[in-house]
Amino acid sequence: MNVSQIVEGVLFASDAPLKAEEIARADESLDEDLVEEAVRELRALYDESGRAFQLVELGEGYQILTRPELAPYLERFDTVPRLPRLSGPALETLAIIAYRQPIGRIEIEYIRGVGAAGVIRTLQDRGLVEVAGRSEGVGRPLLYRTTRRFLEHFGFASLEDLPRPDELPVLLRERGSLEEILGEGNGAP
Amino acid sequence: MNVSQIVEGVLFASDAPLKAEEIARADESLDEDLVEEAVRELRALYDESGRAFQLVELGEGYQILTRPELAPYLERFDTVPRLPRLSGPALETLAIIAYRQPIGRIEIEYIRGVGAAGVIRTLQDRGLVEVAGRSEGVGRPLLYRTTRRFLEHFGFASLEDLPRPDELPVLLRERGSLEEILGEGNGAP
Amino acid sequence: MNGSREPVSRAGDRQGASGLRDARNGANGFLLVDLDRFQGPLDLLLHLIRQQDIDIFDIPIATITDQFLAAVARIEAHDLDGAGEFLDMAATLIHIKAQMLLPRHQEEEEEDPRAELVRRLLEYEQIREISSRLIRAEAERARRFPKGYFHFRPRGFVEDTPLESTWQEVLEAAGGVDLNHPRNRPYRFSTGLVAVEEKVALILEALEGSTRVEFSKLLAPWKEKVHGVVTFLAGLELSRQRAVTLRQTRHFSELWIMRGDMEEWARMQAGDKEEEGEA
Repeated sequence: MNVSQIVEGVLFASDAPLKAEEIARADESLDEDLVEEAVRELRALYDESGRAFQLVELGEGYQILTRPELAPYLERFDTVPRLPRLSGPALETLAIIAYRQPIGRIEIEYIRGVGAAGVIRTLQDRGLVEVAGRSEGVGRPLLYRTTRRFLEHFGFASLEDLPRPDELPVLLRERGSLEEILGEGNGAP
Repeated sequence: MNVSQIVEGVLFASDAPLKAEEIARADESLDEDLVEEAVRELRALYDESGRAFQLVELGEGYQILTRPELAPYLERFDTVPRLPRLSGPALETLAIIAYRQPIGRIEIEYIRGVGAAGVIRTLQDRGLVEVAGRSEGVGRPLLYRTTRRFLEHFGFASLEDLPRPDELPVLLRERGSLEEILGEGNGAP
Repeated sequence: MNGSREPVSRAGDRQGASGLRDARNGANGFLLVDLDRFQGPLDLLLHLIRQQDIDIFDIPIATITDQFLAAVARIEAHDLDGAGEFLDMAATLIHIKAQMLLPRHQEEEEEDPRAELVRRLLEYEQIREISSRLIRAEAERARRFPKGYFHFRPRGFVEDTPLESTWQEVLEAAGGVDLNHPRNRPYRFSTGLVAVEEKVALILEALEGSTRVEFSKLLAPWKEKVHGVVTFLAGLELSRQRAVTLRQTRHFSELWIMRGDMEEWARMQAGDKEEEGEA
């Protein structure tokens, strides 16, 4: 078995994304660099040989997934019940947590203008959000962050993959300075 | 997507062996012969290109599996899924049934103070609890008891073996009828 | 917090989220808005501003405040429950309006009283934009399947999978069984009646693990017709609350109970102590 075969076998047998360091556990002869190299080879090979699956970077790791173009065929076999889609409030709350993590409930509620306790619990139940610790503030409120599962679910390789702030209007880039924002805003429109 | 890609995608996404006729359901353009042909192609391709997986024919159909030679590497991973654990409510209900069998749902709910329908079903699904018959009472409610599997799982030769330490609440430790104990307990019902 | 006013539409559905379709100019010149379409006060404010092409950096605070108050006044008629957040915003608007009337000292470079509100509105608008991007990302991701995703064969019985729980855990749980704990709901002792709440709980339990359940499966343990009737009533009740939808493809075919927007429903139920879940 060569490195590429071991990496392929491990990825093939896994039902969740694996980090290079995790794959490397398969054999003493492996290290992260060797794994990364094999991953690149396999990815190119699958693409060039027109395989039905691709090696995708996802959730801080790698996973073999079918090509999106196959969806219409595979959906005919849809025997797995899918979770209900996230509601608008849940998505908004998730978006806030994703960009502002770690963040407390009070801040989330201020940004959305409505209560968030129930929605946060839903996101926790779905494994998309987790407690990151406690703030130093009064009452030491809980802080939340997104999980690896969040990345997997939305198809992001890492938090860096989230839509970049420069594609978005100004605000999320900066936490604070209102003057700046208003300054930029006033100049713009 | 060509036939080979569709077949490969379906086999990849399946968790069980599939018959040619089942694979053919993926698209109107497919039939068993086309699928069989694609299966042969894919099998040869995987073998020749030294993939870490093979297309094997099992009793029930076709499946893509990792090569046996990879087993030593794959065994290093915790492939055994985390074993499920019973929840607190399920454990409590199981204890009540174990010590007070045969017992009806209403009595269990009375003791626990909350509904038990779902928890009892979970215990039934796990094969730890089964219906023992029906009570003579109004509505002839179902009575539950523990199963042989319950004894096996917890390592008891028979129900006589269940320990009844002093720490157990009277309700579970004593063998007297529920009504008697309840009568002593709080004189309520 | 009240969840009932949140629209069913997704955040990315601009039309639905902003409620544009339902805004018309009323006879009195005010905008008529269907408050149930708004997810909160910021959503409503943003709608008023965008609807009228107002420059968000120069909000005519008096006008907007009047419009907001007119819209909020309608809450009280049918839904006091969720009014708090809107009333908070109303108070904020009135406060800003008052501050705007005060003479400002240029040399001290005081912040515009509207500044914080503008920041919140812009930020909220961005969050909505990100939400719709998340929806697109989710949809794209859902088109890819991992190995073994589809269960083409029925799974083995649950009882075939080993269980980790130990007898020690059972004993510990048994130690916690205590008849004297306070009961916060009246209890019938073997009256033989079947309560709708029990069946509601049964349906919800069944929908915890899957998105749908057959009606007949819920009835399987019982022979009495009353269970069928009450389970059906429970299904209708949950359907009314939008926790589930009922589906039957043909007459006399299986009735399916499909999971609805449980999050929404759970939020509505928040505060109610629910029956304990299981493993």
